[in-house]
Amino acid sequence: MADIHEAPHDVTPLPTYFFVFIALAAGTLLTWYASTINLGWANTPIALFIATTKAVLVILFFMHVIHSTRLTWVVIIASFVWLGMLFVLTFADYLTRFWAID
Amino acid sequence: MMLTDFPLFPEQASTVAKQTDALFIMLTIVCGAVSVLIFTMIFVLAIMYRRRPDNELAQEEEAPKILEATWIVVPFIFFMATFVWGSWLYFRLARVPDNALDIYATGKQWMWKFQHPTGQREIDELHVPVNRPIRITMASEDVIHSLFFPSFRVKADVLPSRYRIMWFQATKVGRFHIFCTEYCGTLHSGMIGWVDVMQPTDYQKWLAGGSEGSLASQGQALFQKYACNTCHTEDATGRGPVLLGLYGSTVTLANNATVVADENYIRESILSPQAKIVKGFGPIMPTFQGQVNEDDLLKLLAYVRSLAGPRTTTPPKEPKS
Amino acid sequence: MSDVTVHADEHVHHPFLQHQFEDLGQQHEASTLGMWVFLATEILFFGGVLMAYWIYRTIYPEAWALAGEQQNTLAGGINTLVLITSSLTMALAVRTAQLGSRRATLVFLFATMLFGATFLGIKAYEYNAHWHEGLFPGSHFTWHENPELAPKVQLFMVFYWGMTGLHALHMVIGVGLLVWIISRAWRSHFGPEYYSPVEVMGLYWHFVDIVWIFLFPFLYLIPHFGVLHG
Amino acid sequence: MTSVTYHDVQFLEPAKTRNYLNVDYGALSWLLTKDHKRIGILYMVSISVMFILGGFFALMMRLELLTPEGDLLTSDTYNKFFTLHGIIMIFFFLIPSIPAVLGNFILPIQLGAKDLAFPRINLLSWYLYMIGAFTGLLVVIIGGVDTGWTFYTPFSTQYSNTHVIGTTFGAFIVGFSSILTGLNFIVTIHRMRAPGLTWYRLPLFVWAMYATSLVQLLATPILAITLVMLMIERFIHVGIFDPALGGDPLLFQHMFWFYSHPAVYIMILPAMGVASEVVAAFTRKKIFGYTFVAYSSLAIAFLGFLVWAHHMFVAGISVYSAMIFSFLSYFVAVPSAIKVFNWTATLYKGSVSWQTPMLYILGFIGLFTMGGVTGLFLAALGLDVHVTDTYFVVAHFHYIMVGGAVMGYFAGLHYWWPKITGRMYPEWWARLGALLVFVGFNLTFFPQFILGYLGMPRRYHAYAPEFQVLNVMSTAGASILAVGYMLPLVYLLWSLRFGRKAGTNPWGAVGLEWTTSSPPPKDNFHETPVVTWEAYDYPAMLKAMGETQNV
Ligand code: HEA
Ligand code: HEA
Ligand code: HEC
Ligand code: CUA
Ligand SMILES: [Cu+2]
Repeated sequence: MADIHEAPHDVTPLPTYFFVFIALAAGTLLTWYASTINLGWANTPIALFIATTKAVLVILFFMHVIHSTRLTWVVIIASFVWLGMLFVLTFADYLTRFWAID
Repeated sequence: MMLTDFPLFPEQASTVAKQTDALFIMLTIVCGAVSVLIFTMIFVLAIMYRRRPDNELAQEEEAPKILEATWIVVPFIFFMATFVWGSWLYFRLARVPDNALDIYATGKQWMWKFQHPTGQREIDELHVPVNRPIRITMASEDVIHSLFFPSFRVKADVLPSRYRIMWFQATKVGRFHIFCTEYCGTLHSGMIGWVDVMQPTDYQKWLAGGSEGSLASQGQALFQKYACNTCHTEDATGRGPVLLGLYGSTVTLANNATVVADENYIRESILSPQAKIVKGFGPIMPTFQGQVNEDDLLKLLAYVRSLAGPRTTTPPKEPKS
Repeated sequence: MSDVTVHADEHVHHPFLQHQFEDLGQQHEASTLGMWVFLATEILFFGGVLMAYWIYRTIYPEAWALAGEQQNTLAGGINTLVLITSSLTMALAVRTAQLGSRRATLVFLFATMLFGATFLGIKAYEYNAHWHEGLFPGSHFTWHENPELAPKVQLFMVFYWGMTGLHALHMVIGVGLLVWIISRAWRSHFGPEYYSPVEVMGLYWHFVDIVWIFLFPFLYLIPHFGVLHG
Repeated sequence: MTSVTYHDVQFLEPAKTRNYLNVDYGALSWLLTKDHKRIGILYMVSISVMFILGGFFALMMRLELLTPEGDLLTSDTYNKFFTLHGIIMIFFFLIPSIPAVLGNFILPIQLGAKDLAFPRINLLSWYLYMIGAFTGLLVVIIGGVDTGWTFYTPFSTQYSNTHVIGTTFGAFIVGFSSILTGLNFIVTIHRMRAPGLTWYRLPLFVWAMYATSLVQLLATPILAITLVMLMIERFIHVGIFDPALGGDPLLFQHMFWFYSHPAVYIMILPAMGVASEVVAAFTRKKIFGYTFVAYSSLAIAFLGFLVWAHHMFVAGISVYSAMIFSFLSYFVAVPSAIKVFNWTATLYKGSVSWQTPMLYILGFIGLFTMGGVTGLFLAALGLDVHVTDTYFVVAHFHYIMVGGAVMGYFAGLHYWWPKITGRMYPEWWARLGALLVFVGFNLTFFPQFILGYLGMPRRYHAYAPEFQVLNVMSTAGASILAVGYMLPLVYLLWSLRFGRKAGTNPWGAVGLEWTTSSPPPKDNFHETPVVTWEAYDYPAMLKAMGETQNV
């Protein structure tokens, strides 16, 4: 990447920060509200979805990843992929442990 | 020394032993050949091309791609074959033959306790008939142990949390080692014993020797002692479900999920009854965690398993909450 | 990858350029990458305990539901807002440092620290309440409602204390780092060409915020979903 | 030990140029150093102490196993010895060995950098290592620990009455040291390469260290959190992994092996990197299939994360997931095979020199293959049921870790010794040492394969009498092995003072580390190098470097 050698000067415009902040606050209220109504099985995915969205906003804008090098993206994605491997393969055991053998 | 006579290969004394050994021998031959090949190549090449005045600098060679492809693909095919073979064997070990004789085992620091269906109990010694599948249901009272019969090529960890099941069918009469192979503390290496494989008639004779009644009948006594029978009656008048024909049947739970009533379900029903509530009943059964030890639990299990008959899932007249 | 470094002769004498680097650009890239890599390890660190939590939630939904009801959702929610706000001020601190306004940077850093302390205060209040309710795992754990589920409720509380405790530890470290950054900002160390420490501090702080964004639903909201009464 | 090296180093005749050893003197100049080379040496001294300690426990175990009865040690002592042996050898010796000693010293020089990206963090990681190691030693002194290096629950959390918390705390701290080393390497490799040094010009050692660092970074945190949970459980007696209180002991095993299987690649990948360097240097040849070897390191690092439950085939996991793990285990073997075949092929038409580092590496390739293929036995589900937790497993991993990784470490140590110290070691003694190690090693561990298949369980203090003959052979081998390891200890120290002076490039090897003086100056190079040649391109490199000695 060509722009490495000068300190990068892409300063995020103020409105971006405020919009993100408002979205985060709204997400918090929404997730709290959604938890008070019984949606059956859907409650959990909704809460997780909102949390993930909030996290992505923070990562992209507050942590400037949207302007960052490809390498930064790789680092972040890799860490979640690795965590995913831990979850998927461990659950593969727990969820099939008592399956019948035939 | 008089140690001239020592074994290099373990005795084959069960039906799976032959199959395990076949896989082992195949792997030994192929992998042995590959290792020898690598060693030979290394030494032959290293000597052929050793540094000499006329060989001060290597001659560069362009790497042919086909060579790389070969040594990726050929081993890979072999690996997959090994995988399939190994898995086939594993499934065979996991699937218990139907007509198996049931034996119960408890591991505790540092001994093995075995109980026969007829009620005989033995410690660090196990008598079984030859040529008959033996199914061992086992649990641990403390830490993880592992029950290992080297001559039968089977082992399984024995957990403190749930029942594990293993099986074998001995093919030779004789005495063979039992080892504990999961490290379990001070006397791990002393947690050993012998399995006595006998002719069926000898086994019957051995069984005839003193016993405190069959396991199931001992379980029945406990069933009264712990007052299970006050709720679990034989007709649908008790506060709990009738246990007749429960073992192996499919139970519908309060949340409409279904489970198969196997050893671990029955165990859980006794130790933490609230975990899975049977549909139509209230969560009133008290836990027996801490009151029933592993031995008694096995007896209760044997008793519940012995309650044959058609499953009747009639809820009580006035469901309590 | 084309991220090879090339000589750049200007900047060489900047007072904060460390000797192993060629220029400030390289130093900046190295320190942000270093922080990201560190955060990747943190993701797995928190992720590991999260998985253990999730396994037990799958096995013991009822106990999780009961224990979840013990949580003070209001306090948790307010704390989420507090942390989000602190993230905003932190982001603004980085921005003002980039722009070279020392005063604004100091103000925002200070605000961040204040919100962080507020978070810890509210958390301490919750901890105190749980302690008195006998919900601290161990010998004086008390749970009468349903004795059979007591060990599993306790298990939830182990995760509750463990995960929020680890998070709080990270917050405390963050506040400590802020003190150091503030003292450097005070001494006018930062400016448009050198602000990496503020930026790196920001990455850490936002990460700790993200952890909480997940902990809040996990520990306060999700436990009792879909289990109680149907 | 620290002071020995310090003094020995002082006795070095000052080189004509100032180098990293003689820029300043005194204990503090070492203890507060931020120079990666000096930190490498600090690590070298520390892990050597650990190796001797771990080896001592091994020898005591082998002596006990000379007879079937448990007569020399009590069973509790024996249990503590194999636990300490495993913990010390793995956490305190092998994991830091190549990365923290040779990697620390050589990697920045191979990259043409002045230092690692974060010198202070590098020093911090050594201090963390020392704190962890001292915690470990303290535990040894106050009574030891007897859980096995795997710390299985609920034995470790509820039943053992030894110093479990202290030991796990030590391992926990050392884990952070390992993470920080990995972090430093990753950033350095990405950001501090010399001009012209593109990825495909990197020495294979750098690729291997890069892959190793990835594993360190992504696996170690899981160990850390698992050990935290273990400590909490033991400390306040709650049931995270204890079934009596609702926990699942298998969850501990899952999380432990999610770290500890990849950790075996933390141990072997660096040795593979050394193998590539040494094979190239002592055949004066480009490594056959450079890109395959480079990418296979990354492939091992990645696939190594997907196989952990092959340690749990009889533990009570689902048979279906066992199948997945077995299947995936065979995938890791593919990139390992690629490496073995490519090293062997490199010898073809090479200019093979039988010097000590090469001897070690030739042994390494063969023994690693044997250890690796016996891993295939273990990964075969039905067969593992028989051999798991027997001496077959013990033989498997010693073949890879001692025959492989330790041999790799010794190869690297000899290869870079002239660079590190500026002195040559006595070649004849070194070859004798390599030979003794090879012979002693095989005598020690080959019989254990047979013992294992016969059914001798591991972690046994007393055993059935029919196993004795093979055990006697093994013990005899271990004594030869000990002598083999003692030799380098003696002659390497000797060489510090009396060794012939090494020139810049005693082996006529390529790579940036051979372009700077031995020992290197404080900032590694007198001027920033510019790389214009491909990795291991002998003709181009030799031309660029001008004259070399000893060619
Ligand atoms: C550096 C250490 C290291 C390395 C690299 C490995 C590498 C491998 N290991 Fe090993 N292993 C350990 C250290 C290591 N292991 C330790 C310490 C234990 C015990 C832990 C404990 O319980 O205390 C263990 C235990 C262990 C087990 C569990 C045994 C049990 O407890 O039941 C298994 C099971 O699958 C296994 C498999 C493998 C495999 C498939 C590889 C593969 O990566 C190997 C791949 C390499 C090759 C295959 C060789 C090269 C290939 C060729 C030359 C190709 C040609 C070959 C053919 C065509 C046949 N190992
Ligand atoms: C890097 C890892 C590593 C290394 C290098 C070694 C090296 C050796 N190991 Fe071991 N070993 C393990 C890792 C390692 N081991 C692990 C993880 C276990 C499992 C533990 C568990 O079950 O929890 C194990 C277990 C283990 C067992 C099984 C114990 C049991 O299950 O009951 C045995 C038995 O023979 C053994 C032997 C040896 C021997 C003889 C050496 C020799 O190679 C050692 C030779 C080295 C020296 C002797 C030191 C150097 C010597 C000098 C510098 C000379 C001066 C010193 C003296 C004369 C004392 N090891
Ligand atoms: C206070 C009454 C009571 C006592 C005493 C009692 N049970 Fe139960 N048991 C119940 C009820 C009610 C249920 C159904 C609800 C449930 O699953 O918890 C039940 C369920 C069971 C089940 C699962 C049955 C099924 O249909 O799936 C088993 C097995 C069982 N009990 C065994 C025992 C044993 C063994 C004992 C004694 C050690 C015992 N019970 C003592 C009330 C009792
Ligand atoms: Cu029981 Cu080992
Ligand atoms: Cu493994």
